[in-house]
Amino acid sequence: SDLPADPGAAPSQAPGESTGQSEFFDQAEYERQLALRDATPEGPADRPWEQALEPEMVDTAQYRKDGPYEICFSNASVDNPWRQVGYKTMQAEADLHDEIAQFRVLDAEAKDDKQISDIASLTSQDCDALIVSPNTTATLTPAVESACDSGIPVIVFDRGVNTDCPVTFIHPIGGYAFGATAAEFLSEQVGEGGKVLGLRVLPGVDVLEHRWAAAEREFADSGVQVVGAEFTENDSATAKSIVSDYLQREGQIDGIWMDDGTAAVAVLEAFEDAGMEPPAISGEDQQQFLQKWKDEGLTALAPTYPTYQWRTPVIAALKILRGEQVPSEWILPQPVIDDSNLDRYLTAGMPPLHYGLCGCQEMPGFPQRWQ
Amino acid sequence: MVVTGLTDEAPLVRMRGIGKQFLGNAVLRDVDLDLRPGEVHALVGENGAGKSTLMKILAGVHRPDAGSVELGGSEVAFGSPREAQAAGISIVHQEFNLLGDRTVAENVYLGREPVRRGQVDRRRMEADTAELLDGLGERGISPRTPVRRLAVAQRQVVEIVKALSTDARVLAMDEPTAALADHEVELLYGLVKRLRERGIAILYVSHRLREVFDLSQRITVLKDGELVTSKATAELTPDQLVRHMVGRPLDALFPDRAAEPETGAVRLAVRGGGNARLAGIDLELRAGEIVGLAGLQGAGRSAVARAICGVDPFTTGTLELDGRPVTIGSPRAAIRHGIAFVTEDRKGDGLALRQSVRDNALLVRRAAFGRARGLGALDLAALLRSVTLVARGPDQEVRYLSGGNQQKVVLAKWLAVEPHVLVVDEPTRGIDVGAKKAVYDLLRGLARGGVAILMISSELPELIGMSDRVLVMHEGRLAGELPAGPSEEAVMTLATGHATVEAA
Amino acid sequence: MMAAAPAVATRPAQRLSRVLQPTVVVYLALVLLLIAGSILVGVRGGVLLDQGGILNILTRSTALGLVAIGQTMVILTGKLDLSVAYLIGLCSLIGAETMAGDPGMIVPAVLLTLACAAGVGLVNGLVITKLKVNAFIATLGTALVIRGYLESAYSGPAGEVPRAFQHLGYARIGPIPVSALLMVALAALAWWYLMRTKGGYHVYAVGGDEEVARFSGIRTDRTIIKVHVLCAVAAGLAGLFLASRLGSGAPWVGVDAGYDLESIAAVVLGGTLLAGGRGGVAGTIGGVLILATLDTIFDDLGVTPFFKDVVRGAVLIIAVALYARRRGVLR
Amino acid sequence: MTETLPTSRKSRRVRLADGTGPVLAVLAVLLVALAFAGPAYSEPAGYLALLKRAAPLMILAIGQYFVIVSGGFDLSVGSLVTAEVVIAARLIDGDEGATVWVIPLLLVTGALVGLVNGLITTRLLVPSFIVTLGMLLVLDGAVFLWTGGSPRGALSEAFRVVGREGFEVPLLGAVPWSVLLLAALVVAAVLFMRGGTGRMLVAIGDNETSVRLGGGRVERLRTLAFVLSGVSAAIAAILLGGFAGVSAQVGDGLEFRVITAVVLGGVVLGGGRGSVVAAMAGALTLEALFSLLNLLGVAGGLESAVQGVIIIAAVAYASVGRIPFRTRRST
Ligand SMILES: Nc1ncnc2c1ncn2[C@@H]1O[C@H](COP(=O)(O)OP(=O)(O)OP(=O)(O)O)[C@@H](O)[C@H]1O
Ligand SMILES: Nc1ncnc2c1ncn2[C@@H]1O[C@H](COP(=O)(O)OP(=O)(O)OP(=O)(O)O)[C@@H](O)[C@H]1O
Ligand SMILES: [Mg+2]
Ligand SMILES: [Mg+2]
Repeated sequence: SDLPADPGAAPSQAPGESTGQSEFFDQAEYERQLALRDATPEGPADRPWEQALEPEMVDTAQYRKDGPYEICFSNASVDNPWRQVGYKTMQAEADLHDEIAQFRVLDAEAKDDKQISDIASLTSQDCDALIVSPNTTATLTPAVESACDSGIPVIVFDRGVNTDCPVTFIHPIGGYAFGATAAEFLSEQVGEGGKVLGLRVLPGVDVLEHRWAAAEREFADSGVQVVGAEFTENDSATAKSIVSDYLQREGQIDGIWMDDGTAAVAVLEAFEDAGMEPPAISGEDQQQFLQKWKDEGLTALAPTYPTYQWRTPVIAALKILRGEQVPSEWILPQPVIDDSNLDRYLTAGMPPLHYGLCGCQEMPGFPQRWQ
Repeated sequence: MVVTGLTDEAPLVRMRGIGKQFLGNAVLRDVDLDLRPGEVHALVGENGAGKSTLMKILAGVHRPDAGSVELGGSEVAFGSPREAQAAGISIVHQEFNLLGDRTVAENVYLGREPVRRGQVDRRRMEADTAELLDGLGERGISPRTPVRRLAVAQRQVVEIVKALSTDARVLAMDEPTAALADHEVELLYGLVKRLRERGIAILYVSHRLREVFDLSQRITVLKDGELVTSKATAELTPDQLVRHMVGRPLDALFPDRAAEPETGAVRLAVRGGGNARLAGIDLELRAGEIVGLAGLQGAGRSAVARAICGVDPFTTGTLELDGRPVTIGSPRAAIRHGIAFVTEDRKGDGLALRQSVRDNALLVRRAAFGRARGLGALDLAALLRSVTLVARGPDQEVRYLSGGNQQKVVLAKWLAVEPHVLVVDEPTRGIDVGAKKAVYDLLRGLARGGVAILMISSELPELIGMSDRVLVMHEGRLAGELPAGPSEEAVMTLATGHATVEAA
Repeated sequence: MMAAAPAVATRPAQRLSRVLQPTVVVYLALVLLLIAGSILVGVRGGVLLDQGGILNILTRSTALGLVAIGQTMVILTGKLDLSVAYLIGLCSLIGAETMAGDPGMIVPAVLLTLACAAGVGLVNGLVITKLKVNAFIATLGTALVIRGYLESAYSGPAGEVPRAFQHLGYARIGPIPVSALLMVALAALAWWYLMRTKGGYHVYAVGGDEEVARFSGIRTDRTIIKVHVLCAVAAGLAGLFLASRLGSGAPWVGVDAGYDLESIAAVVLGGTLLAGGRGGVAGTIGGVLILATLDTIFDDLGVTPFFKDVVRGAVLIIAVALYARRRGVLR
Repeated sequence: MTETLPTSRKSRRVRLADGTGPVLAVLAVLLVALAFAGPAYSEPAGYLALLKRAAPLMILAIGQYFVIVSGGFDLSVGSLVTAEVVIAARLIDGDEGATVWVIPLLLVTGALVGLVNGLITTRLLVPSFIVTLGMLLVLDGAVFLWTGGSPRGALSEAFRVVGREGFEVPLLGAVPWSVLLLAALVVAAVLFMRGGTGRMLVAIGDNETSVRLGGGRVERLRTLAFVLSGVSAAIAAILLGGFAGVSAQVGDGLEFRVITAVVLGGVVLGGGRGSVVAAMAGALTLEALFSLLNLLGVAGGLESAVQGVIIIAAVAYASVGRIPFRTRRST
């Protein structure tokens, strides 16, 4: 049987996770993330994808190996611009290193079941290291465990898994920090009793759930009135319609909280089209939003979930194969874009759905490769 | 299940005061009908008189709104054809009820497959079907052939076999011979006699009066949904019957022939025409004449019609219209050259059933000519009157018309394009005497107006009565030509391939 | 007595058509694909049909195969079921939550899941037959209702499948996963049902022409309801299988994989007529294997998912065009 | 049942209303409910906004109607809309001058995709469900293969005018351009359906053979329906892209939504019955329903469940209730 060994007494819960019909809220993790926002990262300041927050280093001598290496990657999907930008960045990173002889990728097309077979299939080939970006936390845990059992170093990033068998788990601070940062900004802008509308992508993705859970809490604490929380499925037209409806219903909305910036521009247009002033808004580091922000001098903030984290797994894999220490949980800093640093992340000529925090500006082939 | 001892006094089926409405229209009013074992009971009437409806009520397809049905003395109310079948009532529908993709045996036993140890007993099913087919004298049909591959007549045989296979006590046949050629009708006669001897009660609907008199012991006439009369066949003459049906005496069924057909210009000429189904077809149609095309079922009559009209075009030979050679590779080309084609399968090929009478009547005009129609204005009302259509109005959906009236709509849509050459394949299939006469008059009128007509019919008397010349086909070739008014024997001799006569 | 010699004339034609059955064509295509794939992968220095490759193809085929078996029956009656994708997610959740990690609950959970699935199928069937709603709309409606429930009640994977049950998803004999064997066994059962039993005959009859079937005394409504229930149960099994693979129930597992349209594609690829009345389970399994093989080949070749979509779409159209051609020729 | 006679005024009206009744009733109820639920709907501006939002779906419904009534399906419109928006963004890339040639190019692209759908359906005899399903996959893959995974470029202001802006009319206030465009298309569609070609499309959906034997160019007409559907998708894409800007998700799920809308309007899947006005009314009804649910604050999950129940109920009412409905009309 390919059934992974029984995790038995192994800790079944990674931080920030809860099973069951999730009330996606974990007090301890929430507090940890809020605190991490103020921690000072270790590592080169100009290369945030190599930085780590409060790292606990682990020894990787056991994985030490001579190159050239074959590095394998099981990707959840490339079905949205964020993953597209990230994936391109990751490939560029892999190209930087001559010691990587082959970078083998299987794309699961957002199917949990396929990713399970993909991982099994990659494990059975001669990969020197396996990078996994899981499609769903809970359901991919067994597959990742069985990959760990095969003895190759496993690196997980973005969404986590419910096991600590991977050598390192790479992720930015997290959803709570993202949601809370945005919510704090909006609370400040709209004041007590101000009306905020939450626009979410879809239910059921833990990272996204965390964002809203933190925001809800923050809004409640500061007495902001949340007039609604709607799912837009990332569709600008849906988002715009929803906002128009809310403007009709509420008459006025002071702030827009978004857990994904894709539709931010359309949302702002809904205000324009209704002849209203743009509200305070929290978006993401997406090109078209940043551009509009700059052009129109919006009251805005962009907490990020940086795409540069796609570089880190490759770097980590090489470190591990060289036997260098890596953090067991590699927490990347999660910069916030505000008026002061907006210009730094805005590169003219990038596609509308490009992500400013790709960390790719200095890579060979920039900007054509990302255009 | 034997009934031989029963006498005339004990009807097996007793229908009383049957009434039925469709969409608020009464199509049957207070109709009584008795069926006795061992009796063939003919049900006749004009198109739309309600014959099929009455039959369907008996067979559990429709429920009556009023009245009662008794079977063997006790009242029954069938909710579905299945229940009726279980009670021993079986029906051969006017329209085909077969599955093209299933085999003959599977169709015959559809819904009643014999089961052995949880599995369908295919072998028994096929053996029994073969036996039933044998009993009908049909050796040409294998129980394992998919029905899709059978010709129309063979499908009709399968329909009858299907009805027989249920061991029915009562068999209702709705125009079973409409698609049969005469020699097949003979077979059916024999079959019906044998069934009668077995004590089966048969309800028989037909527009062919000869069959009615040949087969039945009793005749019931319906008109506009009401019972006109029900009499022993012996007490009626054909003339009386027609008067009952139509409500008036009908003078000569066939209109006078053209005075001098040979004088018309040659409208259409085929020389050496051939394709996969045909070879060496030479024929000429002159303006003003009606040429009959006779032959046994499967002889290729329809194939000739389809070839002339571009459906399955000739692949060899030449075709001339008004002396000019033309190529006709599609129905559209044919129509634009003034050739119209009334097909034999009106439900399948002829009508868009869910569209209105108007849309169907205008269909060919619109389809073939579009905007730039080189045609004069059309008086729809006059057109519909000319085919004596009975409908609630031009907006009625065609599917709610009776079979005969549907056929008239088909004719109407072809007349709407004012053709020079008219090819009619079984134009009177399933229509009543009155309507038949109307169609005959119509065709003759068109011929007088200069249209060249090629008429195919499996009803020999009709073909002989109408044609100015008769061409006879045998196995995909023309076997010969006969002048106006040939004897049935002459036609059959050629058709069965017993003689070849050089074309005149 | 079964004599009836006349069949002689038609025999060669029958034999020809039997040889050219879509089923045969499908498996021929599969073999060709495997050969071509092996060569392509070989050129890039890999092996397509090694242990891992076979395992991959079969594992990938299992869930889709299960759904497609059910979908075949529905399509044979001339209907289709668009609710399977959401139903799979629902069933994985019902199964996993009822088991809640307790091996003792496996049997009750499986029964409960299949009962719920059957219930959904029953609703589909009743809506189609009694309310006379077109199957497309009826099952789309059911899908929306299930989706609504999933959206409001779940925000992620839930429930836990005991280890014992996970063996269903992972156990294998050599390169052959046990679950794939079970899927094939189910296909065989479905094949027997369709080809040999009265109920199966009626499925084809209803698909051939519902009216004719009804006039012939077949309870068409029952047949339609039955295939919808069977299809839903097959989707339920797929849900359980996925739960055993994933270790828990996942609301969107069926939707993300697009099992609704993909199962229809597999069935049609397998030579079943979308209009009903012709085709069968054997072809469907071939269709599923072709799709899985294509995926595996593309993975081995490192092709982007976008390109995969293009090829899948083209293969689907070309395959069905070929069937249509062939049918035209034989007629 | 005895008069043979002609075109009375009354009967003409009956034909126009055929199948339109139920959906108009539902629509009326929804519009009234909207007026009670939201203050915005007490004046024309509210309804104009609704029309503006509904315009893309209604235009898609026109195109889909042509395909459905002639007996087909077009599942490719959703991905075609996405593709068109992505293509527009990449080609225009913020250059106002490019708008002039990009818009015609989009219309041509839509027509081409429709042409391919139509040609494969009619010449290769592949069921349109499969052709357009394949096309859906191909378009989904191809357009992102071309742009490298996500949209690139940007739309110009000029491009966005039709979808986003309006013009002042004395009594009504600002009338969106899209509403004007919609009105023009509605008139065009109605006239088209009254003409010979339109009636032929319906007749083809009813009985293809009768049209072919009647000299109609069935293949061309059916292809035309697909072309019109493709063009309608292009127009919808121009409106949607104009309304909300570039997005990789614009077209997601539109194919099912528009088919739902058309069926909701009483158009029968399989062809041969239904009016284009009713199809558009179906689309408007659907959008009004979404707006109402939103105004009432019905949560996401419940929204799709309600939608599911309503489409089943509406179609069930239309088919089970059709006969009594017709009776009342015809007496
Ligand atoms: N399902 C139905 N719905 C509505 N009207 C119907 C239906 N079936 C039959 N009718 C109408 O009932 C009347 C009687 O039809 P029926 O088919 O019984 O006539 P018929 O005597 O068999 O005619 P024919 O000789 O042409 O077959 C016709 O006016 C027909 O239009
Ligand atoms: N060998 C064949 N090849 C192709 N089609 C056939 C063949 N035999 C029969 N058909 C089809 O079956 C249908 C009915 O066949 P049938 O034998 O009645 O035609 P026919 O011989 O042309 O006409 P008729 O019986 O009027 O002389 C026709 O539409 C014909 O196309
Ligand atoms: Mg009749
Ligand atoms: Mg014939």
